[in-house]
Amino acid sequence: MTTDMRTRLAGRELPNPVMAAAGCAGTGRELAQFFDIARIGAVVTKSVMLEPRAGRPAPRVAETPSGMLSAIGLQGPGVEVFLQRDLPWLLSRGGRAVASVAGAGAGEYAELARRLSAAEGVEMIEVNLSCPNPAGGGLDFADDPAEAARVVHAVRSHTRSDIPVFAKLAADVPDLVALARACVEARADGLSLINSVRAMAVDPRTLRPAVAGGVGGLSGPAIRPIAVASVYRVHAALPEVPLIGMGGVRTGADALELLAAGASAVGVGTVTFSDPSACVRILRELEELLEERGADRVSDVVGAAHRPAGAPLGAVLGR
Amino acid sequence: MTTDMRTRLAGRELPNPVMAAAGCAGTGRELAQFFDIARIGAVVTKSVMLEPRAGRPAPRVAETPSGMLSAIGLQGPGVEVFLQRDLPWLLSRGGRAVASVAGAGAGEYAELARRLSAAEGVEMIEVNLSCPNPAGGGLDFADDPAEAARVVHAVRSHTRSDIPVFAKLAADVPDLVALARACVEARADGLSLINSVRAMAVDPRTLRPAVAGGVGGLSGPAIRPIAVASVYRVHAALPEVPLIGMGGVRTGADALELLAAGASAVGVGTVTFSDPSACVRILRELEELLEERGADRVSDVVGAAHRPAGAPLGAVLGR
Amino acid sequence: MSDNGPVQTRSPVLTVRRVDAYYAITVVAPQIAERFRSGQFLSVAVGGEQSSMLLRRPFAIHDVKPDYGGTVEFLFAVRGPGTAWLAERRQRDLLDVVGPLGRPFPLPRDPVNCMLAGGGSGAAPLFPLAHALRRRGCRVDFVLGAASADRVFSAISARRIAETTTFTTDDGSFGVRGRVTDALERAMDDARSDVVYACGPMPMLRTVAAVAARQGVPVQVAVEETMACGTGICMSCVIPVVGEDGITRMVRACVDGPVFRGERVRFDDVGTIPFDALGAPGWKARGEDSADPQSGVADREAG
Amino acid sequence: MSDNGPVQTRSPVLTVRRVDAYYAITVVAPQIAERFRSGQFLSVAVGGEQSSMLLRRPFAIHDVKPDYGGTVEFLFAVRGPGTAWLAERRQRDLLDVVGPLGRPFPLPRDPVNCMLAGGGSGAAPLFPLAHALRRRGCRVDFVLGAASADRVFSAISARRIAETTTFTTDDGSFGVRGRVTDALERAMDDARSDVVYACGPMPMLRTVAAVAARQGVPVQVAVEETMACGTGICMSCVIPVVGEDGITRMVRACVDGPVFRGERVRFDDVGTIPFDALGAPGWKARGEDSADPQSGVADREAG
Ligand SMILES: Cc1cc2nc3c(=O)[nH]c(=O)nc-3n(C[C@H](O)[C@H](O)[C@H](O)COP(=O)(O)OP(=O)(O)OC[C@H]3O[C@@H](n4cnc5c(N)ncnc54)[C@H](O)[C@@H]3O)c2cc1C
Ligand SMILES: Cc1cc2nc3c(=O)[nH]c(=O)nc-3n(C[C@H](O)[C@H](O)[C@H](O)COP(=O)(O)OP(=O)(O)OC[C@H]3O[C@@H](n4cnc5c(N)ncnc54)[C@H](O)[C@@H]3O)c2cc1C
Ligand SMILES: Cc1cc2nc3c(=O)[nH]c(=O)nc-3n(C[C@H](O)[C@H](O)[C@H](O)COP(=O)(O)O)c2cc1C
Ligand SMILES: Cc1cc2nc3c(=O)[nH]c(=O)nc-3n(C[C@H](O)[C@H](O)[C@H](O)COP(=O)(O)O)c2cc1C
Ligand code: FES
Ligand code: FES
Repeated sequence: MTTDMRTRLAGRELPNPVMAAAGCAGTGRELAQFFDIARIGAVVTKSVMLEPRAGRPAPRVAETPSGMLSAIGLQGPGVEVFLQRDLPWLLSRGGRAVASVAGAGAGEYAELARRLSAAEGVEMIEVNLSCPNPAGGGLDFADDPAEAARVVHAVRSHTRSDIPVFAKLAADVPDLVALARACVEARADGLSLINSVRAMAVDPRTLRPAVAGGVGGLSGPAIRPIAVASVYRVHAALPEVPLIGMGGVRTGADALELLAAGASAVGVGTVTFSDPSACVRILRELEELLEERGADRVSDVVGAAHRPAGAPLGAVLGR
Repeated sequence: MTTDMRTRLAGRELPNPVMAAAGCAGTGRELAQFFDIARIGAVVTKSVMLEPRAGRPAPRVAETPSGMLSAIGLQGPGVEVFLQRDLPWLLSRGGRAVASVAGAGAGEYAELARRLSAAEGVEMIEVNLSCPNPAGGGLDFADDPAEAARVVHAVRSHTRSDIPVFAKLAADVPDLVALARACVEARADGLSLINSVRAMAVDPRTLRPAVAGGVGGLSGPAIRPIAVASVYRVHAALPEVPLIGMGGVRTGADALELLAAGASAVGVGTVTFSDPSACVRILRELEELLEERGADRVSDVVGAAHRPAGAPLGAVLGR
Repeated sequence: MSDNGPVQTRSPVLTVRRVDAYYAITVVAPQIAERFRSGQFLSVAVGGEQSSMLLRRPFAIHDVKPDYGGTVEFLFAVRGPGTAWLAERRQRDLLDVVGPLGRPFPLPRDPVNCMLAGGGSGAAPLFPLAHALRRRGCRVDFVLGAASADRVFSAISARRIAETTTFTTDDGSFGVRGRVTDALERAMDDARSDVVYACGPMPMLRTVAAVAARQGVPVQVAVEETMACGTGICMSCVIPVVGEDGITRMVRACVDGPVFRGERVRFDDVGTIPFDALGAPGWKARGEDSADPQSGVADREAG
Repeated sequence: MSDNGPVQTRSPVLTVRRVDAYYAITVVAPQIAERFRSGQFLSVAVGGEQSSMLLRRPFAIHDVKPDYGGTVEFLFAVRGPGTAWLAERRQRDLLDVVGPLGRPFPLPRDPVNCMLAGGGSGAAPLFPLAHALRRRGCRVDFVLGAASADRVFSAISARRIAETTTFTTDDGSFGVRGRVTDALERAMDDARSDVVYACGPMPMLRTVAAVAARQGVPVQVAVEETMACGTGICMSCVIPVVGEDGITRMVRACVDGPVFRGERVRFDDVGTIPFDALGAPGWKARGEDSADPQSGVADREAG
């Protein structure tokens, strides 16, 4: 039996639920050396800012057990180059682009959303409310539901109405569910969970912080259980809100875990650094797992971990 | 050159900075089959409660990448059995006991502290404000600085004055530094950082939560970068407050990382499950690293990661 | 540290064999071999020093030999990444092994008739037990079951040791079609069994315990619970067991077991905290002695 | 997907050799061998599928041979757990390899005199380069340095390929006591070098670039920066490089390098974001074209 792999996110249909996560897919060109980017659900761009940005000094990364610490500082060419060079290239290859945006305040976010949604071919906007390592500090909107709501509201108001706006949140915020609710009340069409987790490593040789920024973001399989819990909690509180789950997805089984916790699509981030074709491998593995379980469509398993043990799920999945 | 391994925690001197963390050393008897428990700095007990407690249903644990998810629910025999059976045994073997306490409210904590500090041989009290999986819910004091302060204050007031009281905090709280400050203002003599991190796993076979409790605590090397960041942040804010750092320590180099971040002692938890003699191995490795670096004493490296790059630290460590 | 407690060793692999659907690994581990008594298990670190797999994998000890100062064998099915890694070991690789762990099977003082019932790879601990029983002059009979013929465990050695051997397979590809427990009652009658020893999945143990109770025969079961430490420190492996004092406690399968008297295990409540268990929500202490969760589970005489 | 871009392969190990303080691993990887040009590197996944080590380890490609359809060799020193794991590989093990990565050394059109300067294991990419230069009729001279004799890289093959070879060791245990850069100027004079190629630690590259500048000779350096992906997607490996347009950009060592024109690398500012770099805090855009961080770094003609 083949499973229908299409998934819907706030009215947008994607051919499958596996996405390349923000900041982990380059411009798309680099990954296209390893697989056809049209095959995956979508490519989320590195968070686009208004101006070019040099990011943080090196060293920017350190390896940690089953994870990676990074402090890139949102280096990027700015929205102009993105629109002129990167977006057209992605579209020319049949890629579906989700534009991630980051700004210094609600005004910048809104301006980015306006320009990006005016461009042909952007499928969705993802509002990065949670990057823990901007070079200049100050992106900690996500600590405050009111501030996050203000940004989301501004973005939604300036985004073409047929383009869904997803707010991307970190897990290590004072109250994730309250924050999620605030974003939804500010008319976010969905939520992306989670960004990397504030963390740090000390180089045991120099006894100095291992990345130049001191604190960085922890990502990779190490944080998967935190991502699963975050998706589970938010889905329990806001079952109608579509979620993109991410954090440490390495295999199809990991993707399935996030779907069962309540995500309708899954982002693959850090693992792409170690396995450049991870996205398509994970898609294939997920498809196999769903077929083994006799799922007719992806949505059969979305939120499965919330259903009471036994009955309905077991029935659907033929176990 | 040999390094003086003694460390001081709020006036208490321990022969070395390596402790067995709460809940990860059993009664001490089990570990004593693998090494002489008098050799390590201290044994922190499983959090003691007033009454016996059966904990959570099984399955209680699941493996995650470089980590473990657990939801034990503070199963234990209660303070009476602890005082009659476990504490005397520990002391008879020359072990140094740090009594961890957990209660349903400030009153219970205070009562436990009173009884435990009245007993001969308890070196310190550790107030577990942060266990994420009590069977009956409700131990989330740590989310609220005022509540945490109330507990710490009650414990301090009922604890023999020569016995230091450490408050143990989780990293995933709304505001760790504010919480730490509140505990210190309530007269905690020091802080233990960190407890396990709220997390979850879904069994990809059953699509149900992998531990019976649903949400559990993530521990092990996966969370070490979160522990390092927590210790670093709290030490930066409260440099005079002694810290016991823990979270994912697997090697002497990991212990050194936490010391450099600002801890004066280091707890070893989950890794003891996979390597029963981890505590003494880590102690030996740490000693070798300190000697290689020419450190005269442990305190030479405590907080080293906070010093400006180069000069004073380089001098101390002869690099 | 102690002379009969477990030890941690770096043990060279002597052989890795394929046996039907299983792998058998023999390691050189004199201290474990010397301390071993049947029913005990060992635990192996998997994936090497930089492994993301933090927890040891527990396996019943299947055989112990005096070669090379003392070797220990365990058998396993590849089930997930840990056992997949183990299956790739080769001679001379070093394994980090802790053992022997857990309480052994109690042996009867008299030469009684012993029925040994095992399901799948769970049958492993029954083989050293059978030898120990035979050395005591006991009669040994086997009922071994599995999903299919290639999963029936050590059929040949069972036949060699036992008076009678009954095989069951779910698909009928070997022996009787059905489950161990379907054939057990009949086999016990035929063998006039005085005591039953059983290892296998929890549902099988439950039925074996019920059959033995019906026949009024004592039964020892060796349980398999998810274990994080195997040494008694983490409290992850608990099951509800009734003590001699009649009080149910959540006891650790790794050190208080894995062998329990069948009638003491509250099989129907495994995976729950029974409301009347010591320390369950709402439970009230009845005195200091009974509040000791270890007391009352130490009895383990058989037969 | 593309014909000269990198590929990901599961490559069987052909040989693992000890060479003084180094290990040399040869894998069968026809597609990498076929695409390879000197200066490029590969990256290897370490620790197996369940490894806690998430990141690939980058290594310069040291040699490529046509055997078995195409083999690739890299050399490494054991430095941490990743290289320790690699050193334990044996024949027929499979390695997950991605390559060839990065931009190669530009080769001179004319048969000029080329000075190749390498420090420690950093010298690896100079050997295939030397062969390529010789095939073009260039004169090749080597200056190779290391901490001690056993860390001097492939001394014998250097002697075989080069017109002259100068060795330096920090401890004087082989060749001249001192650093590569101490011997370089003299060697360049003697060899009448027209161009310099250098690989090694950043401080060495800085000095080599300064020496070459002093002598008015072009220099190509291959840098080593910490790399998380090696494929250009993570932005972890950036260094400040001046483009043709005079604008400094934080460019990726893995795909925009590892080979750069020495005078373009702002060695003194490595590990910082220079205030005048494109997009640095306070920086102001001067037009759309210069805002493209890729533009202006594509020039890599040598000699
Ligand atoms: C006391 C005891 C004795 C055992 N003896 C044997 C034996 O002789 N032969 C044999 O083939 N198997 C035996 N098992 C089961 C064996 O431990 C598991 O098959 C093995 O741990 C699976 O590891 P994995 O990484 O391949 O599988 P995964 O399913 O990926 O393991 C993930 C986690 O779950 C745990 N786990 C998975 N299955 C089991 C299980 N059945 N019981 C307990 N924990 C489990 C693992 O230890 C690990 O922590 C025994 C288990 C116990 C508790
Ligand atoms: C383009 C390039 C080519 C290289 N070529 C060679 C070579 O031919 N031979 C050789 O011996 N070494 C080479 N190195 C260095 C080699 O990659 C490291 O020695 C190796 O990654 C160390 O891994 P480890 O796990 O043993 O050490 P650890 O220090 O434990 O590694 C921890 C992390 O730091 C990174 N890291 C450590 N050292 C370096 C380094 N010097 N450069 C970049 N990242 C590092 C690792 O990749 C890993 O992510 C090269 C590096 C780069 C960037
Ligand atoms: C190097 C790096 C760069 C990232 N850049 C961005 C970014 O620009 N915008 C964003 O929203 N998230 C960014 N992220 C976060 C990821 O999209 C993802 O949310 C997080 O890493 C968890 O997923 P993972 O564990 O699969 O990587 C970045 C992560 C990494 C490791
Ligand atoms: C099984 C288990 C039981 C624990 N029990 C306690 C406890 O009783 N009291 C407490 O304060 N912390 C408890 N902890 C938390 C540890 O002491 C430690 O803070 C945490 O696990 C992080 O350290 P680690 O990564 O080294 O395990 C427990 C942890 C585990 C894994
Ligand atoms: S497995 Fe840890 S107590 Fe039994
Ligand atoms: S290493 Fe990832 S961009 Fe260079």
